[in-house]
Amino acid sequence: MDFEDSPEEADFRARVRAWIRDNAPRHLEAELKTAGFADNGIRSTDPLTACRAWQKQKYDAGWACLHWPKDYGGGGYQPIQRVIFGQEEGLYAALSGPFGIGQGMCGPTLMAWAAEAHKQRYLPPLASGEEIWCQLFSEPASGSDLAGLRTRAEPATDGSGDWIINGQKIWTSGAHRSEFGLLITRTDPSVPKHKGLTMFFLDMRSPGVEVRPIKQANGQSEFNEVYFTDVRIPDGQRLGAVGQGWEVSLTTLMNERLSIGSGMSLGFPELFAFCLEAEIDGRPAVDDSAVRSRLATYAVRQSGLKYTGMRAITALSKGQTPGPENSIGKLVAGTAMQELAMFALDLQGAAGVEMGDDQPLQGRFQKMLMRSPATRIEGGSDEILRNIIGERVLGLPGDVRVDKTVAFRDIPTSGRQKA
Amino acid sequence: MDFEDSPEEADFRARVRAWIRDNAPRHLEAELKTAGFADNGIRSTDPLTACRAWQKQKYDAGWACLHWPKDYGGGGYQPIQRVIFGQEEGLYAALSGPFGIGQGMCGPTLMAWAAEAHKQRYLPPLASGEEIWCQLFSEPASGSDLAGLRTRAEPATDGSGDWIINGQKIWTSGAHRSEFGLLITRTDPSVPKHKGLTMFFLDMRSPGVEVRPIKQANGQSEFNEVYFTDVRIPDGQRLGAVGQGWEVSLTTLMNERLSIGSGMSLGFPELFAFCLEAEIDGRPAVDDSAVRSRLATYAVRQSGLKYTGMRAITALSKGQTPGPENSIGKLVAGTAMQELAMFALDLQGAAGVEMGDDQPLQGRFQKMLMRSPATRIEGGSDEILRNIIGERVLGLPGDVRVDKTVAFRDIPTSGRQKA
Amino acid sequence: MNLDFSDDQKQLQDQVRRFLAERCTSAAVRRIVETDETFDRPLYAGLAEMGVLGAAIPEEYGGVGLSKLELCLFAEELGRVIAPVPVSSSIYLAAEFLLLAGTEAQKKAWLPKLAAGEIVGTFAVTEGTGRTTPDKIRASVRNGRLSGGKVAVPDGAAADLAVVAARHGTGDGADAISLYLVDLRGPGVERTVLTTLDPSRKAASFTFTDTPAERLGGTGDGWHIAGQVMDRAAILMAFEQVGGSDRALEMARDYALDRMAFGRPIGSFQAIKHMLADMYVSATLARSNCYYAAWALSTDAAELPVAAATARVSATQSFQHCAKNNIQTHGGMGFTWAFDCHLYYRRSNALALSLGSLSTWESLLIERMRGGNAAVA
Amino acid sequence: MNLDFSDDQKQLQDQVRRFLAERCTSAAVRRIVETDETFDRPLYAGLAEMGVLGAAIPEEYGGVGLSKLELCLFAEELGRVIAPVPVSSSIYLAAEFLLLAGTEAQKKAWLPKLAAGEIVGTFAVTEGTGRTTPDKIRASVRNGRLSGGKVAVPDGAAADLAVVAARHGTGDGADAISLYLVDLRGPGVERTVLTTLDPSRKAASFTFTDTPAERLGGTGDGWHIAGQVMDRAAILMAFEQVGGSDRALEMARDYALDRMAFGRPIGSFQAIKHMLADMYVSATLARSNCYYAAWALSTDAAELPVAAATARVSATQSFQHCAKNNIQTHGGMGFTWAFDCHLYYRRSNALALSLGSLSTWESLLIERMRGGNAAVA
Repeated sequence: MDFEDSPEEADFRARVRAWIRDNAPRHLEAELKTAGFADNGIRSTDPLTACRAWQKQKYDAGWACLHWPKDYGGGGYQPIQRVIFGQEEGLYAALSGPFGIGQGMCGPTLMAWAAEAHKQRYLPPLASGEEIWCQLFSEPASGSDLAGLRTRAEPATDGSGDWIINGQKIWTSGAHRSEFGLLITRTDPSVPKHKGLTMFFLDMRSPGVEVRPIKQANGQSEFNEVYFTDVRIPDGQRLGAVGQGWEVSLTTLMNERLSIGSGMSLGFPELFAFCLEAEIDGRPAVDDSAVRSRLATYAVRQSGLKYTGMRAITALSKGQTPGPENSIGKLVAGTAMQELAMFALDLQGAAGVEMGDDQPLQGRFQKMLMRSPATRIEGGSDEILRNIIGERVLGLPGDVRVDKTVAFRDIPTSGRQKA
Repeated sequence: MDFEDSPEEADFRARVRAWIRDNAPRHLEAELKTAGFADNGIRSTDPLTACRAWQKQKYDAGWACLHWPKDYGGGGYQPIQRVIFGQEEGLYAALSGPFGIGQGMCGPTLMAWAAEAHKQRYLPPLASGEEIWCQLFSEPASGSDLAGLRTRAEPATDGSGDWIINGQKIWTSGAHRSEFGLLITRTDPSVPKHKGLTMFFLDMRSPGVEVRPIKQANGQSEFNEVYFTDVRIPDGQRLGAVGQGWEVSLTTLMNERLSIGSGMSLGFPELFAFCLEAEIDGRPAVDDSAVRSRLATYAVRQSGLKYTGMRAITALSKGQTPGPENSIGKLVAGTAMQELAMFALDLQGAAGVEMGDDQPLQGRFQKMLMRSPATRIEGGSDEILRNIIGERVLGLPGDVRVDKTVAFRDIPTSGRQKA
Repeated sequence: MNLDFSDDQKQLQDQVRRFLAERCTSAAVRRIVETDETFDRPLYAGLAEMGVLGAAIPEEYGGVGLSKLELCLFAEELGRVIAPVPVSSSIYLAAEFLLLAGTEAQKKAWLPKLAAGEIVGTFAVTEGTGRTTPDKIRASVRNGRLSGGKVAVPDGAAADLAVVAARHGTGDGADAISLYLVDLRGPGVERTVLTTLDPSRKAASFTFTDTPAERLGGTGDGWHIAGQVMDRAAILMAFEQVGGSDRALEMARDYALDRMAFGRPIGSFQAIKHMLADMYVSATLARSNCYYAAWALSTDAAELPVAAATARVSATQSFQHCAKNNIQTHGGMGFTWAFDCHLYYRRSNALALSLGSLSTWESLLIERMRGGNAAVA
Repeated sequence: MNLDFSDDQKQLQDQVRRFLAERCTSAAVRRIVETDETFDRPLYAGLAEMGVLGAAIPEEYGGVGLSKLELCLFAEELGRVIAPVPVSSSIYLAAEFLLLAGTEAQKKAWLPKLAAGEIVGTFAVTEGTGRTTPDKIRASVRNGRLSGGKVAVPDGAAADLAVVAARHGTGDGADAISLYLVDLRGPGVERTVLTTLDPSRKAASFTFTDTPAERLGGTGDGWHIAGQVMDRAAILMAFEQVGGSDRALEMARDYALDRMAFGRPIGSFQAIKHMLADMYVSATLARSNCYYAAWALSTDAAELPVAAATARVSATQSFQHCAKNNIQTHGGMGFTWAFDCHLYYRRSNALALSLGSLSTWESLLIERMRGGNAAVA
């Protein structure tokens, strides 16, 4: 047990460090330190332009998509080297936000399912940040139950072989700035739900695509609704066979879980800092035993996640696949962040009701309170994550399914008779 | 809103109070104050004899089973009067323990389903405590899923019309001291599970009945296993039609929920008393803010249950049926008692590991720790109670059932292939 | 034994519920949340007309002369629809201060206007982050003039009149604090409307500079009076929280009945069903604790301080619990601005902070149970 | 970066696991639980023979000379089977006291016997209910003779040798406390075996009357040394707790796979499935925190005090959580004496109290994180 790099790792780290030192956009450092939820902190210039510039710089130097093959614009490195790069990149990693879904999920899906010519065409600009991708999966009536989606793809009647898309997606992160999207559709409602799906990719500037930002409960807009009205997609942009969409989507989702989860923050350092400053009855809050008990509870969860992440990195470093431990990150962090924010505001008292940068830690706890409900839902709700842990990690049997063998169109769509 | 009796109630209370004052076994008072889990505290004489004596005294004076009709040995009173009697009886109510299941569950079932001659024969001695009844429902393979029971009742082949019982019951409280038992059996495994059940009552001294006490996790034995080997029951002791057993059992279970639940203690007064005495860093534990926070959490649950109980009594007093609020009592109390005991022992530190009467409050918290797991299971587990609240109170749909329409014998009995 | 409201009281509650169902729709709440409008004036006028505002104010001061019990039930209804009106500040607090400590002239001058909804009152005590204690009060009054600042004043955007806690002398003790009536429409008042967690009730900060201030209650009695009023207001606020809990649970249940996943209503899954059952449990405990506190309030019982703290702790826990799990039940839709879930989440968290936060009340509850008589303010 | 044990270490762990699977069955544990036998002597001898007891003791003192890392893994295995042997008292505590503070002669005299399992050591500090602080220590030594009482001494029934915290002088401070080695088989020792929550490890009370006692470590250093040893022991104990958590989760999962209700394995119901998922979460957090603490222990890092408190808090929470919900998963059967669930429940609650209880460690953790250096004892 040690926290040292292997000689090869140390070597790699030194190279990365030197390059970052010489190339990182240091003029943005101060702004990046003010990053918050769905906000990389950049104010002095267009945030997306700044992101693209850094991505392009990394790409040109061979540091983009480190674990992708070089042929497709990647670095051809090992997973552990990707981790090291991330550690050295530090706060500049926030500039990769707009490319995360495309590079983390869409890219691997293309790599597994697209034709060679398409990989050559689309992967390098995805890696360089010149083209941004989004993932068009969730729908208003199919969130946790993704396979219940209703967006239709039907063969065009003009004999072109094209597909005509109608329907609606939701929770599409970055749709408004994306050049391309990965789109899952229903091509056959007469077969069971998982059998009638087909995956495509499409040009987001196609006629009939309309993107509308969703205003969230906390007032921000990180996600979009995307409407499709007779949108035409060439059959060549199909990924996998007709009816194989569910299988293709599993590639994407597997990569989603790999990218989310490890080392998530639940806000403990901020709470600890606040409790050193805040007072209760004239003494530092951190001296109060009730505060200590709460702090300790969050401290061990925070460090538990941190060291769970390190165990995963250890596995990568040994060339192994990380175990299922990583699936706990978001589950632990979401709930804890919400509780922690409520507790921090409790300590702030009546004045804690105010939102804004005048508040302790620039109003961080107020923002956490308002953002944390989403953390408990996005990318797999608490309930879905517990199912996953129960079934895939512990090997417990799945729930009884009433929707797996009947034709999709015969699955009931409403829970009760409306008056 | 007030906490006063109505004039009629005040009148009744005065009569009860006078009678209790003149008749209660005061020589047992000190011992009754030491009552604990499954222990009424009586040491100076045989506990059951003491219980029977007080019950008979109440019966002779017309105070037994207050809400039963007078014809069957009851008092013919209203539910609110039963509550008032209980309040006035105070700690002597602990002497009613052995009769609780018979009078609370078996009696009402007989009243609803037995032939008139049987009611005349069996209810008065049940009310007077001369005959004790038990309830033979749960089985090793059917706890939460009561209708999954396997004890068979088959017609005797001798043409007598009698039934022959084979099988096993479990968790039968008081079986060892019972004269009679209410027994649910399977008479037809070829129909769906709820359809093939039949209810009987039987003489516990019948040949082939064997009672074995169960040693519990906490070392006590409150419950029994009961084995049936070719036990013969006359058809006249059938309650309801053949195949109507499930319906009959619902009468019993409905009464179980009425008798359990209101005003359950989760040990808050004891914890509060302990925290007044115990010290942390030289100051009373109750001054410690972490202790206060925990105390407050339990205090509001304890008082919430208390006033929920009072709201139920108010409904009774107005001649209404109490609402579903009462179903929360055991759910709240079980979990809280377990947490509270752990917290109390935490405050006791290393010395808290010792069981015994030398410990603070005569080792009450150690006993609570070891008994509380059972509270979370008996009479409907936490999980079953949440189902009940979700479905019967909030009107949510039941779970998907795979066992309701198939023949009982075709329901799988093992979760996985054994090696 | 009668731990329930009377049929007459429930009938009045029902009238208010029907009125609010019509007049205080989601759209009405959103008008206040999404615009600069400080509060729903027509709704407030309607409540005044129905006698909701004046319910517990004696007739001689322009009130209806019902009891606190009716006011508890009305509070529950206001909480259920998260009404964007300053009833709690104006009635539970300002009017109660006047009733408890005002001179005959002060009562005559202000109570009729508060009862009629002509003016809005509030209570200004907080000056900074953390628990408010006498030593934290820096605002002071000399020769009838108030100087200093107050933050997070509830319904401060709407208020015309404030009861202000300020020091009349030196020292860190409670006896250095007195209460003052300040006309916020008068000179020397600078008001900043704040962006808060809950824009349905708009708080404000105030800077006072030589502002005319008239003492309310005895010199040095301010902290003591405030404690008594806060206890009473906490009970009424707890009824608002119980109303909010109930509505959040109802929304979650309705959604769980309608929303389908995997071919079934999501309410048939134990994960959702049991979450809702736990919400029901906490809402029921809170309601029962509130009923007892209502009794204590209406009879001015010796148990009032313990009953108030119990109701407050229980109702705060319940509303926060129900509001957050209402969002969780709704999934992604629950996190949209378009759904009402966040309005309840916002209100639940804002109410948890007003009148002293949960940890303060927990500590008070236990202090009171052991025989002390500590007060919240 | 390597936050994992080596393959060699895991291989040793596996040997111990196989040995324990054979020798420390449920029946073996129950023999100790249900009889007056103080501990499983053949098992203890076997552990000595395998080098488990002497793993972290240098070869010159009769040990095997492996590192603390191996001992952590062995502790996990002992915890997994709730082994009814006094390893924690004799090795994590007594041997560690000698290694840290013993003179060469003391080490030579006792460590080989502890490593060989010939004698059993323990640490006697507690004198009454509540958190143990220096002022609570009344036992005292004069002229090499100990007088006073100790309660709840872990493995006190089995112990031959005790490290005793006693006062050498007056005053309430830590510097009045020194440590002494006491031969419990010698004169002036009265031992009472106690009935405890966890009869698989039998505690005892002691009364000392002019008992010969030899000082261990410097005069007045007792409290400081004890703090260091308790930190180290807490890490090893946390590994026992992690082993226990894992086994309790495994038992619950196996039962949930086999047990049928409503025609389905109960593990297919979300109520059970999610309960088990939460057990997995807390067990995983505890394990990761323990790995970090093992690193700190093996390198004697400056982070050790924080890492020890973190591991201890996390593992205590996890084992209590897993053990109680293992019973809940088993339903009524889980509450029978015949099923093993209660043995884990008992052990989890007994371990939570030994070495200082959860609230003490929570407080210590935060005190240490802010830069202090407080110790548990």
